[in-house]
Amino acid sequence: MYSAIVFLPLLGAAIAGLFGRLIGDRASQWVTTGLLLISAVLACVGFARVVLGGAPFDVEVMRWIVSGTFEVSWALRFDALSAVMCVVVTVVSGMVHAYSWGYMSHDKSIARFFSYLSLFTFFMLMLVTSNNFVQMFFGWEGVGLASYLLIGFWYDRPSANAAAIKAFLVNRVGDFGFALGILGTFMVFNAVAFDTVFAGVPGVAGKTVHFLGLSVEVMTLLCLLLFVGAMGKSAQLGLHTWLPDAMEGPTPVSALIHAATMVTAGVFMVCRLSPMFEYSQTALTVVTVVGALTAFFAATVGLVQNDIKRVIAYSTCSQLGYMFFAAGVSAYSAAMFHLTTHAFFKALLFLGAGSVIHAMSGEQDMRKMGGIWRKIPVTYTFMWIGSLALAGVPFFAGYFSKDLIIEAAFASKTGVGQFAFWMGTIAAALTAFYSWRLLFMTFHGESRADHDVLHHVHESPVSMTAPMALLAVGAVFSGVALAGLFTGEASSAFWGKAIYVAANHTALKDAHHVALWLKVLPIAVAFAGILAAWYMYIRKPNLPAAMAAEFSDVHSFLYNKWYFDELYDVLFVRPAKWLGRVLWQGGDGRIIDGFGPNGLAALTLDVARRAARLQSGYLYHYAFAMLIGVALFVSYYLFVR
Amino acid sequence: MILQALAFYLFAAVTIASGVMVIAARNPVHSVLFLILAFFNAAGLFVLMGAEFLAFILVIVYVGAVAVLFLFVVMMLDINFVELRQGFLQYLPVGALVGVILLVEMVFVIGAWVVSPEATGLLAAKAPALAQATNAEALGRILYTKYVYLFQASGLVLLVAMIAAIVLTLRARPGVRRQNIADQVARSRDASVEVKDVPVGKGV
Amino acid sequence: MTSWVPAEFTAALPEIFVALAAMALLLIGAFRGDSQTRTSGWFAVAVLIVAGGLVAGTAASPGSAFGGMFVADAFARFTKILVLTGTALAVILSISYIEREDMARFEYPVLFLFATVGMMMMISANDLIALYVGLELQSLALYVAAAFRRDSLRSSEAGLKYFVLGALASGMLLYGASLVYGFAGTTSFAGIAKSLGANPGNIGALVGLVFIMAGLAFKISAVPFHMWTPDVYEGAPTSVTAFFAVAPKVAALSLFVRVLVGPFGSIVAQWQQIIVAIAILSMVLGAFAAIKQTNIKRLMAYSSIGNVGYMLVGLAAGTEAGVRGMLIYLAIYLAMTVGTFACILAMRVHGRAVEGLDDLKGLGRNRPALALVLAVFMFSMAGIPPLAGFFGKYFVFLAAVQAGMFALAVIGVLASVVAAFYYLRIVKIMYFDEPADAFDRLPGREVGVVMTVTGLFIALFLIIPGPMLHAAAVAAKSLFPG
Amino acid sequence: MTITLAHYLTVAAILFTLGIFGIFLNRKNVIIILMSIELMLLAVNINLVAFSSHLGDLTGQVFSMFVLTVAAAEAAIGLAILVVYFRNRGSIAVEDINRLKG
Amino acid sequence: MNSWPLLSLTTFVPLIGAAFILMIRGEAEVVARNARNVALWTSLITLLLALAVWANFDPKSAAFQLEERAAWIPAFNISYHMGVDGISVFFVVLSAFLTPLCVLASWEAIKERVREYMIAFLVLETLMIGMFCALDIVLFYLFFEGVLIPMFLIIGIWGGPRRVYSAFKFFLYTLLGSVLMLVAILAIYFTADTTDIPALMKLALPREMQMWLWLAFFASFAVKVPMWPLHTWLPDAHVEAPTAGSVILAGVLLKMGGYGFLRFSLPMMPLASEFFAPLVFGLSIVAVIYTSLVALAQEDMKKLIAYSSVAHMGFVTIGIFTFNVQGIEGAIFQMLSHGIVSAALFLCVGVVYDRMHSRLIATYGGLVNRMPLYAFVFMVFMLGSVGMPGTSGFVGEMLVLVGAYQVSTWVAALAATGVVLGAAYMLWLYRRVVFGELDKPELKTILDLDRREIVIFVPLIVAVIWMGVYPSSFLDAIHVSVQNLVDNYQAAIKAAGAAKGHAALIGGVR
Repeated sequence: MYSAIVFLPLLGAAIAGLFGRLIGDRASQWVTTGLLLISAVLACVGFARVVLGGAPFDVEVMRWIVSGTFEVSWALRFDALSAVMCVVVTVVSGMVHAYSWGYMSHDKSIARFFSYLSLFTFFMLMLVTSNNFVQMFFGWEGVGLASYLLIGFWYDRPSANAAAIKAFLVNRVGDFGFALGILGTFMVFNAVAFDTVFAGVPGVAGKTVHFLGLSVEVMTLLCLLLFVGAMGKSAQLGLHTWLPDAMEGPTPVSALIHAATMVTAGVFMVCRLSPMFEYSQTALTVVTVVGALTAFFAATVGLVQNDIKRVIAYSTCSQLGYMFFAAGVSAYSAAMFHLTTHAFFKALLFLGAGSVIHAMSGEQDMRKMGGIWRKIPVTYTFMWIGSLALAGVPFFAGYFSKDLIIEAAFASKTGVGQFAFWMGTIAAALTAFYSWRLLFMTFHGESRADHDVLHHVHESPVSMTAPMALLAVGAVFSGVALAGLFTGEASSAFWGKAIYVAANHTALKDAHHVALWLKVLPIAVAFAGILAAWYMYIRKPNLPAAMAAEFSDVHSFLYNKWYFDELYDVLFVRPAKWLGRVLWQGGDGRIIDGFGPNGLAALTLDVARRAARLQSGYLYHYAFAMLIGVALFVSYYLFVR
Repeated sequence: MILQALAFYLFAAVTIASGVMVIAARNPVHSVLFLILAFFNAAGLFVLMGAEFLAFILVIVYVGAVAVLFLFVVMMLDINFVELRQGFLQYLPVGALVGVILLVEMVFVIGAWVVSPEATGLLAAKAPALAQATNAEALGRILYTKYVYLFQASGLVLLVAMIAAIVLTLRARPGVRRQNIADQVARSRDASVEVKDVPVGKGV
Repeated sequence: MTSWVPAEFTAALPEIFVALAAMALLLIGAFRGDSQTRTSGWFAVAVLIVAGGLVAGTAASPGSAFGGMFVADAFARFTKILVLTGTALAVILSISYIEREDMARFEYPVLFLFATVGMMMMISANDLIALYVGLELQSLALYVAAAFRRDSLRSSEAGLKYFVLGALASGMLLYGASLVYGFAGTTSFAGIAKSLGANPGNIGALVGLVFIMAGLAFKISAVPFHMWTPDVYEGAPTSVTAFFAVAPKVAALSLFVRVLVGPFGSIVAQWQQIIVAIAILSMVLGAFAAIKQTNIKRLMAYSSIGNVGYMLVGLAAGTEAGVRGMLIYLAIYLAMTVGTFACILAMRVHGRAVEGLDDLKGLGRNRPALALVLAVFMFSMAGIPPLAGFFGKYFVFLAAVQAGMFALAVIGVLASVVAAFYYLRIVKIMYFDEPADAFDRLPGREVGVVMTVTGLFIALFLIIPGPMLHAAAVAAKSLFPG
Repeated sequence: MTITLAHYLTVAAILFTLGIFGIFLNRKNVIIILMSIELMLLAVNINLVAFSSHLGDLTGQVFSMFVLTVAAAEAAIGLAILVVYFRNRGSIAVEDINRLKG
Repeated sequence: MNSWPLLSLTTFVPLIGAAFILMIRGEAEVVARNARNVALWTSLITLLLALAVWANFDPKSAAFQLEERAAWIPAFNISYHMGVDGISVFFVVLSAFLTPLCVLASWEAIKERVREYMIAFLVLETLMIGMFCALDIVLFYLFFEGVLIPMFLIIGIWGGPRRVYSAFKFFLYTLLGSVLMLVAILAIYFTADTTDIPALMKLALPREMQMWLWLAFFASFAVKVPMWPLHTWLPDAHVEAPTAGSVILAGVLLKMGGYGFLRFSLPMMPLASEFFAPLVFGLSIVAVIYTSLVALAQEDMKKLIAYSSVAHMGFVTIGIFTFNVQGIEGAIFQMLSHGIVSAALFLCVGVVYDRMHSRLIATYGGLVNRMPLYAFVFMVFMLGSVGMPGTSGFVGEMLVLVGAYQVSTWVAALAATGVVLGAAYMLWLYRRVVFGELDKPELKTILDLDRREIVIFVPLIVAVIWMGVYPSSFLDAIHVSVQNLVDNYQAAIKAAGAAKGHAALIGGVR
């Protein structure tokens, strides 16, 4: 059964991908969606088993790489962490599959699309069910591939291709760290299976190793390297640049991959590796700081974006920051909790945005929307639900998870914890602001769309709204339903050994007992954000433009995403291309070939010419040469010897 | 002894001087004549060393045949002598330097000459005392016995030289009438004489 | 003891036979005229084959004759068979060539035979005088052969150059011989060896040896005594060049070996350095100077200079293994060279012989079989395995390495890379370039046969290399008693 | 003052050198080259005879006789080739003998 | 033991086929057709034989197997000795696997002198397989260098416009390297008095001699691999060679260098290998980064792939000189994987080259619109090339990095940057060729893969995935031999260390 959860999507992907043209689009849709739903049901069953106290276990499929002590198997592990992830992944994926029936109905390569989606799901499931580092890496890169394929799904759009490559490459940079982390882990523990490694961690904690000439603490090194991988996949500050661009892909893809599932893989990884991270305070500190900074950074950028999907993308980025700093203060279960709730409401938001875009005939710029809420009320409602959940308005899903994270950060009582707390709080306000900015700009006020578009605006078909409804249910109730299980009293029994928290890391426990103002503060700032948005976009619609003009430096700084792309372009992309050209034409062409083969050839020809010229044709030269020869040899004997 | 020394210096000096002139003379005919002079004096040196037979051979064979052959060819090849011989000195310095170095080295070697002490034991054909046989006689004794192999071989060398001279230079020129004695002898009356009956009054 | 046939004659029977046959042929020619050249050519071939049989037949009686001036040992046998083979193949190649080129005269095969007698005398020489006479007999015949096409300026210029330089070289050799005689008091090799063994430091003998080596190096065209080679190869009639490239090389080289290893064997350390020097010079010059050539005969001249360099590497080692390697190389070189010249002789366009490399253009398409054979020879010359040429190089370098001469071996292999360039160039011209005028049909079947036989030998040498290697080993061993 | 072996050898060496000089210093006439060769051989003969007389051994003189024989043959062939060359080229200037080169 | 001389059969069956083709007579058209068929069937039979070799191979033994030995040149102790171990067996299979594909790939692309072409390929196959089977160092050299001849002709006759330059460069460059090796072989022979490889492996050569020998062998293998900065022949040769030539060049010939290191440098010269390992690492890392950057700048598809080969082979050399099981197994696996992936990539280029006669990236764009199948195939190999887990490329790279990390973190870290750069240039290539809009008029009618091409690619795809998902079927067979190699190596190092310590002790006493 457990294998089926993972491999049914692969089967679907293979059928749709290889025989899509044979069996047609409709059949492909049926096959992939059907298999995925089966897999989702099975995942829920599996989850239920874990909830009921089923012991975690591994399913060994077959050997993979065996080389000396380096042994890796294809194996599936089912414990609380992977069960949660399986449910999230399969359910959201199932919804997205279903949603795509409607959304992609006009596309010309539907089979391919569904194949990719299923393929992605397979890789994601491989990732979350892995019992060792290398298979995790397999899934890790696999989802990257699927993401690449899906971002570049519309291959005739140059921007989509560029975004796809960017996503792949930035992820590769992250994976570079991940891979080194795996290598280091193997080096230290002589194993790559989680169990063996985790068992060995206490034994090596505090020891130092040499890395690139430095002497560093072993667990810090490994955790940081692995965290680089997480940063890449989860679009954390520095390696985040691909995520907004990834919105070039079809919207269901954004919902599935770039909001609900793949980007959370980094968080999952940190949680999965909690037995390692717990032994390195430095690593945890770094995770906290990076998470907090990302939460803040992405929120600020989200404030000024005009593309509806990009706003949500930055929001995702920001929320991932929350999850990370939660993990950084050892509140792993809170991170997982937020991951789960976020999956529902963020997928909902994306699908909603997709529905809007669908309605607006493909328009994504919010400046060309407005005043359409009456025409698409269902979508409008779902967007509200999603936004409320995102902003952490009480009793929506986000409220439970996000507030807990902020409180846990405060309760950690460390410097970085405090920093994360404040960053999180500010980001919460900003989140509320841009969420409602989005709602207001999209649905309220005067319509800025042209007549034709406006005329065509229509509510999406049931195939799209039904999945959204399901997700909306999740966005509303998942928080309240799962809070107890994930972070409440039942949590330690639920997570079991899947998450390890050192005894002295009590942030999460303490978070339940913080002062009242702390519990109120996030809600308060959220409402403040909503109010500000209302003031600026409904009450005084001219104010944003005026402010943008007034603080043009700040605005363009934010609008241009803190100039990260430009910076990277100058730092890496252009030098690489320049260097490539210089090394090719200068290094290979002029120096190596010039002094090497071509130079030697020229020299040889020159010598050959001279040698041939020696042969002058004159007898006396010939005789003279003989004479010189004899004279030299005689001299050699007389004088040299 | 003094006489012998004087004779040696005379012969040696003339030999060398004529050697110089062989290569330095403007006119090739003069060169040949100097060559002959050199041979004569070298023959003198041979006599001084007790190799009378070789001295005679040198004069008879060399002067009588080879040198004359040279002279013959020089005269036969009708060359404008004056125009030649230019540019003789062009490469002299470098060439002379190397040549002189070699010469100095050879003289140096000669100065340090040591005959291997074993040499006497290895002599292949000890020269008999003059009382027993003359130089010519002694040479004759070994030439046709001990050295018959080489004697025959040098015969082949001469044969090759003969073939060479013929094959290279003898040519049947077309258009040149040659005497064929056999043909002449074999000529019969019938082939040469035709008797024509000339009718009277008609003429030939 | 009181046999009817003196021991002299059994030992020297092949030489005597060839000499008598040559004179007989001369007489026949003188009576029958030039019309029977083809017959006398084949007659000469038959003579050579019989002589080869005689050489092989005297296998059982190693020994000396004529008062020790003549020696017939395994070494002599091996090289004589090579010489006879080379000459026979050269004569076969000549037969239709001389007819076509209008130089079919009965003296042609006679000269070859006399040259062969000279070579055999050289190989068997065991005395300085015998050495000299044999050498001259060979050389004089060859001078004439070079100039044989007397109405051609190039041919006569080649003859003249060869003659003048050859005479200079033999003068040097003689001067050296006289010095050595003076030192040792004898001209016999055994005597010289004895005297040198007792008294090795004599500078006179050394200088004499230098002059002798100069004279012999000229004959094998080793740098810096090689200058005649390209000009003579180019100028001489092609069939004669083919002969030059093989048989005299074998003879002179074996003489060289015998002189150095025999009488001067005790001062190996002294002459080794000179051999190393001329080996390096030959390999390098042969490799470089050939690159710019456009005439294939001239190119082959440089190639032979280079090849002699490789053979001298074996000699430079101064060991039995070195001589063995050299002999193997010699045999393989002979096959490659004869084969290549057979190909060159096949180069005729519109009834005219051509020699330019450019004339080979597109041969791969026009005449695939011919191109294939020539390519095999070229790759073999370049020393690319699995062709025979590789084994030649392998064994000489083996000896050099064994003797600890790593630098020599390294220089040698590097030179072989440079040399590979021009061999490849020929392949390139044949196969990569667009076709030029097609060649005429093969001039006579015998050329094709020679090509095929040598080509197969080169290509398939690796399958059964044993007998040849064994024979070479035996030959080399006979030079190093004890 | 006694005339020793060295004296004769020195004469021979000088003659030999002269012969070599004649070959490579001469630019104009091939016949001079042939004569130079004769000079070289003469030097060799002096050497041989000197040694022969010094050692009291006839081998040197025999050798010398063969040298003379061969030298005669050589001269004949040399002159024959020269004549052939002259017929083709119309000149025997050494400088003109350079059709073949490179 | 098997009574059949299986290895000799595998080696020489292609030669028989070549001889057979040589004898075909008749109309040009008929000759060409028959030559193709004979070549195909011969190479398929060879493949079967190679598979039989694999089947008869006992993965549990480190010894040489399927040995054959016959006297060849007894005077020099040189024998005809063939055999395979875990290190070589898959190279035999790889060679036999790629040749039929090459024949198929040339089915229509080669129109002129088909007969000669097929002969060249079959001869090449004999030489390649023979080289991997040879257990006598002279025999090895014979095959090793003999390969130059057919390859030279293949590039020179059927190559592109600059074929002459490239063919010469290829030939002379590699010849230069291997002649130095020849000298080393001779030196070994005289030290050991044998040329038998198994015997030589037991030899403990003096340290200084090892150094020199190592350098000489290195000269040959480094050119073949090729290692920076001796790599410049490769792009030229690849670009100008016909498709199948590039396939063999990248697929098998480059492996000869790596194989050589494993067969000779490590077991026979352990001390020198240890001493020079930093040099190899340095050059390899430069190769990985440098050539990856250069690949980024390429405008010619084949050149780009050629440069990528250099980078990938950099991984191989790193792996070999880690001297641990993972590194070496990774290197071998990487070679096998690269043999398939790069060969397939060249075939991919060949597909479009056959249609458009251009290798310039700029000629193409948007091919996916007309050639979805091609796009898929290309994608698979592109992913294999960038080391996507689940393809063969990943396993090798991962193992090499695992091995390298144990030796030096610097090496591992720098080499791993190559993975990032590798992705960059391959994706960039793929995007420019396959993705995008199909706006070039001359591409509007381009056809997707035909049946023959599909037949070529299917086995390659299967191999790439198989090797990526279940590499154990290869690694298990490789393992024992590699373990043995590593053990012997460590023992040699230890022994030398002990000797040195001993000497130092004596020195101290004195």
